[in-house]
Amino acid sequence: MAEPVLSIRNLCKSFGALKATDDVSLDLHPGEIHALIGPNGAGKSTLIHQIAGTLKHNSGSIHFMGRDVSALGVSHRAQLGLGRTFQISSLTPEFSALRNVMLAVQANQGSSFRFWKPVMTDASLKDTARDMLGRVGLLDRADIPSAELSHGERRQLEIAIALALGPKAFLLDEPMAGMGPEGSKRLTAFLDTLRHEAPILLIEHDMDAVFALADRISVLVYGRIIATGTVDDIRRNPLVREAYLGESV
Amino acid sequence: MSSALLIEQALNGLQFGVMLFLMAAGLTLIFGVMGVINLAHGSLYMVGAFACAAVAAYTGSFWLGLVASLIAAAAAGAIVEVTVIRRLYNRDHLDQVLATFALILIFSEGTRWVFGSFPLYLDIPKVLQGAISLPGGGQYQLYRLAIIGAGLIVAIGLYLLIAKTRLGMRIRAGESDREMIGALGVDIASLNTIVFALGAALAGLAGALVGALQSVQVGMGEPVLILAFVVIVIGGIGSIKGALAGAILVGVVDTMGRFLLPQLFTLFMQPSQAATAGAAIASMLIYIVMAFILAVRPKGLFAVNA
Amino acid sequence: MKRIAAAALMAGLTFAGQAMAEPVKIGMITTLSGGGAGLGIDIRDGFLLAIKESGNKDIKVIVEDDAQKPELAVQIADKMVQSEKVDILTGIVWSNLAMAVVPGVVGQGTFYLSTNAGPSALAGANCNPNYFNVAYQNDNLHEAMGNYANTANYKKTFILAPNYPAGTDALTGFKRFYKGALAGELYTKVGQTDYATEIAQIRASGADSVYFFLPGGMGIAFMKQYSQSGISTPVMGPGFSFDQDVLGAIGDAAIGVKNSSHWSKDLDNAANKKYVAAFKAEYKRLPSLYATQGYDTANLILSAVAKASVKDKDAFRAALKEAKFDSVRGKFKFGNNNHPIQDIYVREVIKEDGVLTNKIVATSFTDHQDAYAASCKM
Amino acid sequence: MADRERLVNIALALIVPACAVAAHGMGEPFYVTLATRIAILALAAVGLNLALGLGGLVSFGHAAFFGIGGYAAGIFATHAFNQTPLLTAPVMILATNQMPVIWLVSAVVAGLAALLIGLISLRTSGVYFIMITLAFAQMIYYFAISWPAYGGEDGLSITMRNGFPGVNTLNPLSFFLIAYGLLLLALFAFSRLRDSRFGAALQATRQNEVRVASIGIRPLRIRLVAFILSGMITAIAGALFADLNRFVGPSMLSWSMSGELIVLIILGGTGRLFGPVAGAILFVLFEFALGGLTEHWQLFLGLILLAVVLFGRGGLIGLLAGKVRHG
Repeated sequence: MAEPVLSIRNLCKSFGALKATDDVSLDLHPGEIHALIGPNGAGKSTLIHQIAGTLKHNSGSIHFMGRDVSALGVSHRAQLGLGRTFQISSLTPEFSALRNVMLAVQANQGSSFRFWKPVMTDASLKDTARDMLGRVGLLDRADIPSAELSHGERRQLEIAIALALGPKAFLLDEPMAGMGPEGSKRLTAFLDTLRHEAPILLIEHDMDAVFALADRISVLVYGRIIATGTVDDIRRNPLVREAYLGESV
Repeated sequence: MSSALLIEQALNGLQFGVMLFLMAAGLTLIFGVMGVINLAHGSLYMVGAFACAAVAAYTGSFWLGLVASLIAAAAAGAIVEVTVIRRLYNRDHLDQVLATFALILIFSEGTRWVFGSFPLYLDIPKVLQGAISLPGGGQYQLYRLAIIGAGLIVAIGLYLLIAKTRLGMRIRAGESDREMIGALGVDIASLNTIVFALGAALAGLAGALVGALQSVQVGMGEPVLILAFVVIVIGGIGSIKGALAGAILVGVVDTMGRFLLPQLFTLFMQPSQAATAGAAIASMLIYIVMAFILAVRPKGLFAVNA
Repeated sequence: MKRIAAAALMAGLTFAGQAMAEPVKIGMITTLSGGGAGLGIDIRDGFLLAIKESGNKDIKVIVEDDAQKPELAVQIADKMVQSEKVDILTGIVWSNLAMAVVPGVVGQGTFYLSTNAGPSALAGANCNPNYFNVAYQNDNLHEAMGNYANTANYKKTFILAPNYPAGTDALTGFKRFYKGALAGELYTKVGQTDYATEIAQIRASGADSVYFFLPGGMGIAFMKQYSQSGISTPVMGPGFSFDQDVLGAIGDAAIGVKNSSHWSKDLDNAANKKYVAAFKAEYKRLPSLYATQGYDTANLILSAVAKASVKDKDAFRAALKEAKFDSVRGKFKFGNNNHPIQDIYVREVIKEDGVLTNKIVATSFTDHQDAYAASCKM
Repeated sequence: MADRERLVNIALALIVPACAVAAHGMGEPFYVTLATRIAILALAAVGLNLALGLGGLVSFGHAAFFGIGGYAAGIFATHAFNQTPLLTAPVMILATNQMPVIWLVSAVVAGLAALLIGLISLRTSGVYFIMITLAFAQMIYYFAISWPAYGGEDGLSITMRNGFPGVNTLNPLSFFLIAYGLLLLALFAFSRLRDSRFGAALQATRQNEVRVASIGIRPLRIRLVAFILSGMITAIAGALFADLNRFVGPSMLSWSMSGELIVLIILGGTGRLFGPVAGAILFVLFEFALGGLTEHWQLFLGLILLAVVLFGRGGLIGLLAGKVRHG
């Protein structure tokens, strides 16, 4: 088996007495979609925060592209190729959708210290950004300030931004949340193709989407991974049925 | 130098620190609960001093003046909160800075309009005149000891208030989650007014206590305000404990710097030069200390929500 | 737009003969707001009192507030010189403001008469024929006290001042005449209001006397804390730290303190008696040193206006330099650098009818001139 | 809307020099001086606007940079006038009275100061940043007061205004044109920078720091560079201000000066290209008009400011041209 793109070993994080992440180990292999599911409050977003670097873990290790990134900051990890979307859309609200993506293209080109040339006349930024918006189906909303986009459109924009980074792995935190059945279906189809660009660590509540997409699933309950396996493994796992699926499906 | 002098200077540093604490505690409380930066806090200090001096001159009693200073500063604080600050909670810090900067101009000129341009007289009360003996043969002024005592009582009182009372519980809740206490049915508007008035009263108390030592005049609040900023930045904004630690650190460092640096410089300079050079470094010392502390701990010694 | 205090409006009557005279425009820039406003208000009140008494309706005084900011003072000075076209500027309280304003103003050929500030830079090499100081050179009062310390037989004086040029100048001035030893020399932070540290050092030094220069609120704070600390070592200070504007705030702690001044309320001459009475009648308070300097400056201008047209710069300059006016200081004349040659007295703070004030107890210098006159090439 | 803002900008750009030229023609040099003051304060505020308006960095210590520029001008002018070298050891450095050199020195020194202050203060944000910048400016202020070599509290008089190649700077209109030219240059640079890649990153950092970091841009570096550039522009304005007043003193470093620079920006409109110009016009006119009306003018200035913050959001430009639109 190929070297995992992202490899997490024995990760722990606690807030006071609360163990938000309890000895979590997890791999993300090239070409796969690895879904992370679990009830609300299981610590899924906390885990994403630690992988992205917005939270520092207490112990354990995070390797990305064969490199220990534990000591690196958010922006450094992003530069290495972690493309992340946020559970609650996090955009630059005054900028149009296009400029949000252009900023990501600019970041990907590694050239923010240019002081003179207007970005709006910069074809290398604008064209790439428009491509990305086109891919997520948001091109006709390119000039709308992101604060004025609908909830679903902002989710799409998040993905366009992640795409623009040309990442080595995607961290998608509930991309379908609040999208409606039609949008979810389209996004599911889109993510299915995306896995060939880079593997995806997917947190999602929409079980139809998870079961349709995931190569492997890890189930997180109270900060611990209680099971990891294929869709069928997980469906059959009694622990999971008891702790999770039994309640929510 | 004698040990008596050293002890006396250490007490002076402590007294200065305690006075700064009274200012800083109000500032940090207001910031912690409301997220508001109040530049006009120095003006409330001035209001306290003027109220105390005016009432003491009229009634002949320092103690009535002290009560008046608490009432006047708290009232001024409450009025400011209701008319101005309340509109700024959801604004960014920039608007708060500008509005409270404007309040400084209004308070300073308003006070001058009412009280005239000449400094007012305020003396320490009869009971607290005189000095007590220190171990080692030194003397220390009773009134300054009283200030230290008053400051420590306020510190304990604030601790009890915040740790043990309903109001304190709400303050703590407000610090951690402003929306939540609204959801719990606490009247945030009146909580804010009360906290602001409390912070103002502390500033007014500081103004009155210090007014008896120095000159009661327009503009007396701003130098203290800036020192109080340094204190809460060092201590950690929003932390009462940090304000106390920061205030005493600043008080002692500043006092000892003024005392020891010129003497240190005489080791390798002429006395006159050493005096000016030492004084120059001493005047910058607390800022240098602040820079070092922030370089190591950007959020201060007792950071809230680190 | 501007506050015009025309003497005519105040004095009422006009005379046909005077109506022919050329109007004289005087710009007064002084501190009327903020913590230092008391000084500027006294200067203005003293100045306007003299103009009013003269009944001269051709004199127009424009008063503006500099808020104790040098940049603002420069802007107002530019406006007054370039736009209002004033003939004479006056009124500045503070040395740093004077240093910002005066060189530019006199460089443009306008007269400047100082009502208070007397920085050494303007008395020595940078003296200017259009610059007249009607108050004192900054060092004078300190020199007088240094001289007095010898007379009082002090051998071990502790001296302190804020750490800025006026402070170091002050202590240099004191040391210029003081012959004893120093128990200590301290420079405090500008704007400092707590002197416990310094007072502890004074106590520990075994000094037989203290001399301090701490203007404004700093001096008030020092004196209160000094007296509260219970030290009995005698204190000396320059007159402006014990003048009418601050004595009320210091309180009884000031009683008995010796201070130096070129003027005192009890100076025995007719002009002074008339002035003190008129000032009290007009403003319901006792005049201060600052008010006196404003009053003398106005009278100096009036005396020159009577002799020469202000448009004839050379004649007017000569008339100013003659200083033929009834100074409330008794005698007054200018040295080569247009700074006063005058007597400097030692006063003692007393309580009189329940009000703190000063009385003269000695004369420290007779016809004293400043130390910088020699380096003025004029 | 954008077109209306452009119209307002053009009007503001023309009104100041028009007044200056008219005043010069009518033999009223003071009003030329007043226009110069507006131009210089606007230039200082353009610098602050870069950090504050675009970057959201509420620096309450920009007087430090303003004063550094002022002292550079004052110190060079003094040495050039007395024909004494600036430095004799370790290398001999001669002073010049040429403004371009002085501006360069001001900018470099202020840039270094901004680097040091920024490295410590930019690791924090919000109220911390406000107070720390204030505290550092106070430190420099106290240093200037107690540093005897260049006048301390008394400040430094500039006997001869510094020169500019081929221009008589003593002529008020010429000096105005220099200051105004620099202001236009700074405004042009500001507008280019705002629309550049750096500007995009800076504005995005203000709006959402976490988002910027998560796409791989380090907010600290962006802010630090903005803070340095901002300090450099403000320092050049400080050098001009000292030359205008023929004086520099610690009051240029004082905290109320920092406050006034913020006031200028808010009066004009935060983050708007011509906000500083509009703000400087308003502020100087207020100061000029109110100062002559009453000795309690600062009270009324305070009330006006308060009204602007509470009710007049967006400043003058916001009033005239509506809200900001980002492309």
